[in-house]
Amino acid sequence: MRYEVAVGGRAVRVDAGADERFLVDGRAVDAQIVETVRGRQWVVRIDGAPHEVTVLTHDPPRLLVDGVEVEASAVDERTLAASRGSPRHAAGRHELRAPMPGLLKRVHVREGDRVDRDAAVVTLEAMKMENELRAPSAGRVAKLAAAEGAKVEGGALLAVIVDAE
Amino acid sequence: MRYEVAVGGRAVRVDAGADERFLVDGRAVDAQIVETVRGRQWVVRIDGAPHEVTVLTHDPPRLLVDGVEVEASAVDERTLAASRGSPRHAAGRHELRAPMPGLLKRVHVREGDRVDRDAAVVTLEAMKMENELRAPSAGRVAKLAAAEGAKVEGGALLAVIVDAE
Amino acid sequence: MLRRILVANRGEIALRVIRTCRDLGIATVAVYSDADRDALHVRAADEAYPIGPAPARDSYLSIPKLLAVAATARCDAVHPGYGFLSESAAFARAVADAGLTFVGPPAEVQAALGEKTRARRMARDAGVPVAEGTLEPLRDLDEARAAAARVGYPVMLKASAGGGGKGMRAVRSAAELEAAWRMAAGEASGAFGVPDLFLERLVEHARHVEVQLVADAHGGVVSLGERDCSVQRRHQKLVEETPGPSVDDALRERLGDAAVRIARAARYRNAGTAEFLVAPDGTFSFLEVNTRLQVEHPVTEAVTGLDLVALQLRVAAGERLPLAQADVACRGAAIELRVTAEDPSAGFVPAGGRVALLREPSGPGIRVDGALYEGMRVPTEYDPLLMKIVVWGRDRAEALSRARRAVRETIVAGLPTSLPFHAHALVEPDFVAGRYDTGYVDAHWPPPPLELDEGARTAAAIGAVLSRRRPAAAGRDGAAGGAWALAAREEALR
Amino acid sequence: MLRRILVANRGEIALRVIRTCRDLGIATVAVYSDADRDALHVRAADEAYPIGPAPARDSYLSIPKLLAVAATARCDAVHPGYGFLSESAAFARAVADAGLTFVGPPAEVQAALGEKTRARRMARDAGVPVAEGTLEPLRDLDEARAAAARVGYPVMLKASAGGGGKGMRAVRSAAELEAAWRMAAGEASGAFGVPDLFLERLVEHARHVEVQLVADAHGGVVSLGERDCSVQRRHQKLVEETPGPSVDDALRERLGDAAVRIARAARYRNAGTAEFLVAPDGTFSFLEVNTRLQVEHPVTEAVTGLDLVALQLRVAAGERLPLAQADVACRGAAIELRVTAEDPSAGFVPAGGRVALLREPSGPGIRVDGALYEGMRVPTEYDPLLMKIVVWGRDRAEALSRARRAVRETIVAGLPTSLPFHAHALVEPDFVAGRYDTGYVDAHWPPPPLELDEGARTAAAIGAVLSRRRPAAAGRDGAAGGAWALAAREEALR
Repeated sequence: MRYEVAVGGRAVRVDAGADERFLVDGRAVDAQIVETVRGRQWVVRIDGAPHEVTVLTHDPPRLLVDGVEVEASAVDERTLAASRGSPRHAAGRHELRAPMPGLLKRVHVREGDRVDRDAAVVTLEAMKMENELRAPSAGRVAKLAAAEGAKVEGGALLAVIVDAE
Repeated sequence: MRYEVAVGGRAVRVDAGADERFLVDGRAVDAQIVETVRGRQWVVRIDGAPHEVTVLTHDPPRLLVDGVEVEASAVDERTLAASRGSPRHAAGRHELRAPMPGLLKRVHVREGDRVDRDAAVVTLEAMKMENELRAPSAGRVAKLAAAEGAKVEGGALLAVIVDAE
Repeated sequence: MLRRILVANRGEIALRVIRTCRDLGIATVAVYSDADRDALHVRAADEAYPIGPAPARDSYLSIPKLLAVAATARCDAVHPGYGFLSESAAFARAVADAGLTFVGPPAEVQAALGEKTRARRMARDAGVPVAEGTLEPLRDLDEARAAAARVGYPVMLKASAGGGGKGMRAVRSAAELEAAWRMAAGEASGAFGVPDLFLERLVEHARHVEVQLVADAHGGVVSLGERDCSVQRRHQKLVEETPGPSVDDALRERLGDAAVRIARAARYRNAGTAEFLVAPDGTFSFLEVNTRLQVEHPVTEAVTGLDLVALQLRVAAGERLPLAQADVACRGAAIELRVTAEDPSAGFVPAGGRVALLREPSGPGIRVDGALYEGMRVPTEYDPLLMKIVVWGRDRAEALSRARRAVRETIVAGLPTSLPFHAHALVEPDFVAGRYDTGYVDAHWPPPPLELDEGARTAAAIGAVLSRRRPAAAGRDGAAGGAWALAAREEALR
Repeated sequence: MLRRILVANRGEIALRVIRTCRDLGIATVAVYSDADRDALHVRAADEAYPIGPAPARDSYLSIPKLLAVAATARCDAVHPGYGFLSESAAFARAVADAGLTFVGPPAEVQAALGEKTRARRMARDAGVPVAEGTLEPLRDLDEARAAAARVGYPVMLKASAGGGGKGMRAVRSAAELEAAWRMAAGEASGAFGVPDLFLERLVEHARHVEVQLVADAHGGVVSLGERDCSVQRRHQKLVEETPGPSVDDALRERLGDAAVRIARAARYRNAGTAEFLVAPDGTFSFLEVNTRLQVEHPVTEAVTGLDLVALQLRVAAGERLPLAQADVACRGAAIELRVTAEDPSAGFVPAGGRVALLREPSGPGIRVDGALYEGMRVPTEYDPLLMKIVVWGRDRAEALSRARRAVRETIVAGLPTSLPFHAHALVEPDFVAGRYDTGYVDAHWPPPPLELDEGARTAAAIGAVLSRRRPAAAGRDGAAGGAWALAAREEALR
């Protein structure tokens, strides 16, 4: 199976064969793999160097590699093909979601507003702190699903920002 | 379900009802139970006092209760009824098994010998040490499944000692 | 000595207090909200009682519930930990009125020092420099405008009843004042029940340096060295160390002397901390006294060899301090890393989650104060502190090396943590050189993207692929694979 | 300084050495047998190479394989840890012949001190008292009979090439001599490849006290205080502490002086330990020098603040000792508990198993040196040491309290451990009073059966019932139940 992988922002193509045979960007890699925690942690030994790889979180896709945290996502070709054109992953569409449950203390924008990247969109009170959630990208607030005073769950969609044309 | 329980050598009768209701030796106990590791650890709160109970090993049946190690076995009535008369658990029959894999350096007895409790039966070399395995009970060596120089697996039956009549 | 203590807190500090009580043979009674019923502090205590639903105001902040447990469990004392009711004069008074010993300063001391402008006046009267600003709470926004104009921007707006970095805003110009006033007052109201604010001159490039104090009821006061706590985000500390890299012996003596003078003026009792801002020119000004044990007390324990909780319990029981100022001997250097449930790549926004995998660091020079376990759900209702990694070394360089090693060894999977920040700071040249102030995090975070070396990047790419596979297929990877699954299957054999 | 080190060992000591190398910026190369491919020391190292099947003679004891890895990985030094090849003069020589630095004493020192009767002669010549006995290996059983008769029973039979308590037997009468001779010679042959034995008078009620030494290549030698290691089963240590409870300042000075004299006589280099027996009347006799790092070195680190592995690496690299005898300052007391995979209720018989649940102790004064993780299979091919709990306190009483707390916090489920022994010793009056000698374990173990209090007994009874239920039913026990199962199910959500 072929995977499109992004590691720390760099694209890598991985072909995973049987018996721990991997092609990385077309080059055969002698990787010996020991799974140390099921589905969560592996020791990947490459040319004598052991690398402990731990899945920190699936979403966002973060790995711990030798004690270093890195964003690393892998999508297999079939999934990639199926998801192309899906509106959720459409280019130019950015979702702002609540990173944790909390109380919306303040909503700083209205639907239709233009916002700069990093502009405050809402203030979420959680863990006894007020946290300003900021626009992931410059654009237009296409949808606003947040109301002041509302309690929101972790992961709840708060706003959709689309690239201004 | 009723259980015959032995805790540190003391017999306790436990009737386990639904909803964490327990009768211990016929007395109702208000036990609040939180399972903290599946099938392995619970916090049992009795009258405000939390007791952390961890299954250390199933065989021998050992629990860790508030940091104290104790032998504690439970047999439900049905199993108890079914097992009565089984030769393996017959009163007066004692098995000596290898606690770990190793090499039998020496066998100190012969079949038919009478042995005192704690008499050396075999010497097992394991983990770089010679370990004398001793008779669990005084009696007669009814069966000897050990030969000098043999490698044995952990748990292997080495000898059966029956109470001398 | 005290006999049976209600630990009116949760998390790592509850476990920390229980540990010392156990060392001293004092029985402990824990309390827990619905979110904490399987917490480690509950299991470590001799008794534990539920005190209500997860929100703190319904549980850990409920004075009647806590006192009811203390009565039921026949406690003779209450340790408040930090946060929650630890600096509440009302709680200290209610505890005393119930005939119990409060392990902290008495209510009148808390009241005097808890009102920050009163504390400022007290320090000034004791001859300790205080930052220019208001010595009474501000009546309204207009008064704030006038005061800020007089002191000169930038200023800090602060909650009069504040602490822990809440209800605090830096204001760089008159235009920002109104918004900052509103947010700070709102936070102060929510956190302390009092919206009162005051302001003081914001000292640019200042370091936050604090002095640990312990005082007994017989006039004994000792200062136990300083801690530099300048590495903060949102006015909350991320890293603390002792000795302070910018503090020389002369400054140390002046800070210690100032702290003791304030303690004497306030008729202080028990453990407390005098906080100061130290300007780049070495002048310092008093900030406030934290009338409780600090989160970062272990760094002081690491260099002095003292157990601060044990000292708290002894002086609360009426004993004299077992040491005089001349007996205080510090050895080496210590650094604390606060590992929090926050995502440093997203502005340190807090987030809960379930601890899917946990590996705490260990070995020479490492102490971990935490209360985590694998499978634990980290509640989002409370402070996001997960664990404190406390590192000691013969000197700062050794402590730094060990801290880097400790961070590399630590794994907390299942939720975001501050560990990437710590990993970065510990190799960042300014931090390593000890050149930092309260602006450190803003100036040095986020760092440029990390470049993994080729082997690690390849391993990461393969790991990313492995993490997408169904767990069912994982057993194929070898005999040691699927350790947990195997362990479950093999249990019956043992 | 050294650049890249082959760590020719496994388990906790390999991880311990790797930690200090990381602190010092030295790259590490691990080796592992088939039984250790997912071990933590493998993951902690920068590189790791397989060296064969599980039996040590085919892997960790194979000098050619180790040297091949050192060459492949371009190492410039080898750290042998303890056990395995750490006291092998042949290995030290092979390492040196390969152009690498051996982190330990040179081959000729190892050869001289490794032959125990030669070490005894050397000590005698240096004016250090040695126990009455033979100063040459015994030729045969007849010579042993004659020597024992001359010295007088009881005697100790010991392997001339011995160490680590192997090939050692106490002989109380002439009737026991032949059997003991056979077993000791057999063990010596198996463990060291040499069946040679010698004998010395068995000092009744003696304490085993040892002195830590470090020597550089420039004539510098320091002694770093003593450790009492009398608590042993089968001549292997279970508990070690410093200062020794029976050692006063005068004795400490005499022991330190004797140790340094032996080191100088042997032209010692690197870290080593001079072992002595101290009789009840305070007289002492030299036993042997362990020409390596000891398992129990962390107690010395705890009170001196030094990193002994770092000192080893520095002096191996040719540096001078960074401290003189006058610079050695000890603070407080430290105790090490060796948690082993042995069943103390069955005569300390070793047993492997899978670590089903692990909780290591933490908090003030606690250091853990281990290499365990949940799901790990503990191999039965090697030493049964699982983890070392090292406890420091300002005095022995505080260290004991903290040690009790640490044992109570520790959980190693899935295999038998020595923890019940430690739990007992730490409250047993003779140990608590410091009244113990090498007969301690025989005299105080097993203890009378424990009486749980009623609540704990009830909880245990209920726990025994819960442990019989099928895991499938366990989820019923509440929302927090089945943490692992829930965690697995929820993984996809995060």
